[in-house]
Amino acid sequence: MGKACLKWTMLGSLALVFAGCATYPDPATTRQTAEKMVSEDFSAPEPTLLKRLVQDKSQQICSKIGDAKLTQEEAAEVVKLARASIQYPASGKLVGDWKAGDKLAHDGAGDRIQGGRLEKLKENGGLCQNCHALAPGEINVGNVGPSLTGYGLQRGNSEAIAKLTYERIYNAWAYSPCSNMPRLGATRHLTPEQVTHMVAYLLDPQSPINKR
Amino acid sequence: MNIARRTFLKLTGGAGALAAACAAGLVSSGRVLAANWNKTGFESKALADVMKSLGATGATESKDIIITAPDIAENGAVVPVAITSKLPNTQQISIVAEKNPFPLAATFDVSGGGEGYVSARIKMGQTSDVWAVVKADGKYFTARKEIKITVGGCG
Amino acid sequence: MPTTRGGIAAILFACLAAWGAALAQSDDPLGVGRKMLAEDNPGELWIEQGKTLFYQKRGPKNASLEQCDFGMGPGKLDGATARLPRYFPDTDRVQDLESRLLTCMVQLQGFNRDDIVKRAISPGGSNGSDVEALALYITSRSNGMKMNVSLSHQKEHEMFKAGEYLFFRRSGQTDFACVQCHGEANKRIRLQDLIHMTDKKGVQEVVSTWPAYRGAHFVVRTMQWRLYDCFWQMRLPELKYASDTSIALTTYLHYQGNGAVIKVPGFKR
Amino acid sequence: MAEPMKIRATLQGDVADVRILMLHPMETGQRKDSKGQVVPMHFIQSVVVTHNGKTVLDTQWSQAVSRNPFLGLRIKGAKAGDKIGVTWVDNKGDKRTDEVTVTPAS
Repeated sequence: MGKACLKWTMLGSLALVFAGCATYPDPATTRQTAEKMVSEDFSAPEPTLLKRLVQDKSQQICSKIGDAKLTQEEAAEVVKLARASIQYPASGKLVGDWKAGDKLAHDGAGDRIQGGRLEKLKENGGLCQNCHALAPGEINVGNVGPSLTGYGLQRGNSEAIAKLTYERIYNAWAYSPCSNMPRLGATRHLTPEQVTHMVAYLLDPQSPINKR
Repeated sequence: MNIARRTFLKLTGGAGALAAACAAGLVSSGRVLAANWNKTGFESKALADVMKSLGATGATESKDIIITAPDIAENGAVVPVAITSKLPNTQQISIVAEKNPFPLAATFDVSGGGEGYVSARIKMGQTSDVWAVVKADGKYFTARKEIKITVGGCG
Repeated sequence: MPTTRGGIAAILFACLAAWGAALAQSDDPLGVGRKMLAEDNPGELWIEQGKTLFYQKRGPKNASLEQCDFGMGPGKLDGATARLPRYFPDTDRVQDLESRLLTCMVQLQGFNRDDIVKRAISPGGSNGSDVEALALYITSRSNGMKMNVSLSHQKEHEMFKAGEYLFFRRSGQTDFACVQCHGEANKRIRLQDLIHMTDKKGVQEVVSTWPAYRGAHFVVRTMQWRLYDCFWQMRLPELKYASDTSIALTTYLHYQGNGAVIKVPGFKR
Repeated sequence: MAEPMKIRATLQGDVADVRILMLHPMETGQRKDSKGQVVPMHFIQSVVVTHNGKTVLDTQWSQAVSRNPFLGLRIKGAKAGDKIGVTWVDNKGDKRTDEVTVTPAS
């Protein structure tokens, strides 16, 4: 019996409960119903774009309803899949151009679909500004994610830090399974080269993010 | 370029249009303008010229003028500005956005029982001081307040 | 370079200074403007338009919408939106306001569904669409009333549960579900406040303020647009107007928002 | 076509608080529509507010006033039932006049 029915029972109207109350479908049925909706209710200029709606294994695990927690096994699997997803730039250089990274960090565009058209730009924006505080004094920044102000000042710019930073941007779930942070490299939203620019933006002492 | 800005640009037709819209010329309109419309003032590009057109050159700052407006406007296309003048016999109130390509946005002539209060909404292309220019008892007074713009709005 | 205590303090100071600069002039640098804009909401200009459209004889069948049943009986609008979405026996579907409106415009007035849907979400900076004005007018007839959505029908239950599932369903290249942005208090995307929808008060704010005047678009927007636009930002394909996915999410939100006092049009930045 | 304004005039003591919303594009003449066509300049230039027929506010606007404009003002010496008239004229010569009566504060 569903929550609404229980409430009604408490109101004391048993007849109403039995006459009017339906039972909630079980989770498997709900999943089936909802997945059918998803498969029918979206349109795209090219059929391949509809594949964006299909969940990968990690996304399935990370779609816990309500306050449900990840099990240790699930968390371990997400981390494992994430680690396996990480690709490094062909050059092997993990630290790119901080100026390019600065621009990317403030760019929220690319790859959206509207009016039957795909927003195909030269490159996708990095989306950082939407959720993270960036350079000191910037007002138009979000706070869904932690502040990145002074990121390099706190951590330095050693090779180990560069690698960690690269991996966290490429696939955040390798370190924080199912966090809100998009797996920007792993989902192909950004290229490995773009990720290196973001690394530079975060770590370079000259980057505005590390200015006081 | 951020997302909100993009949405806005969709409405204005691109970055070029945003800049161009801010620089919209009134001169070439060829339309009939209302007789008492302060053409010179509305076409002035510099604060000093606006003040001159209003006859307000050398106006003094006054604490009796209160500008009610946000410190940060979320949308430069709609920036609410209210001006209250406690100066006796307030006759005219103008709203001037200093860094707009054409700073003079509006002039309000108060008469009869009209109080020294007006509220309106203006477009602002960028962060700027907004001036209230008030004529009271034949003299000119000013107040100003900076309004930060995160998404420009000269559409 | 090892991080020293001094370094941390400096960073903290830098962060505080940045915020301080933004906050120095008042406690809420955005609040003044929001309040001023919401007090005098241009969205109200569309209520009369919606009313005219509702009672006008229109469409191939030259009929008004007076016989449209939003769940309280034909033409009974007072409080009707407060109970939507709900199950309608004639269509054997759970429908939200916009999908029900479509049903009536097609059945009573003879309009072509695809034509209405194509125009339902108006271009920004336009005079708005018929559906937007109608949805606002009809919802305004529930102003001051409490949201009171029921799940007594089996299909309403199913919609609610599907909506809940979808609210938490992550997909696409941003890995977003609704909850990634709307699952915590006091969060913002850039400067825009994100409503905390897994919280009663938050979800009540959502369900009581649509349709709303969208300041940056200069037109009235409905819940259908709100959902469509979220999926757009999530980089997902385009949500079909009045689709079951949209109705499921609306059912999920509206039911949880029960008790909220409806006050439309809302004002969104 | 000029749409009706939404005017509220509420008495607070002997002052009428007047709030006016207008439906108008306030086009700058530089904006392009979705087809890339320039939308011609079209904006309200003047709004005159009267109290029982007597002008209390005479405004001049530029295109820097926002789309769907709002105007708020206060009028001294008003009482319930007084007539508040508002007329706007735009650069194309379109105009619109609406009138309301002052209502006591609720």
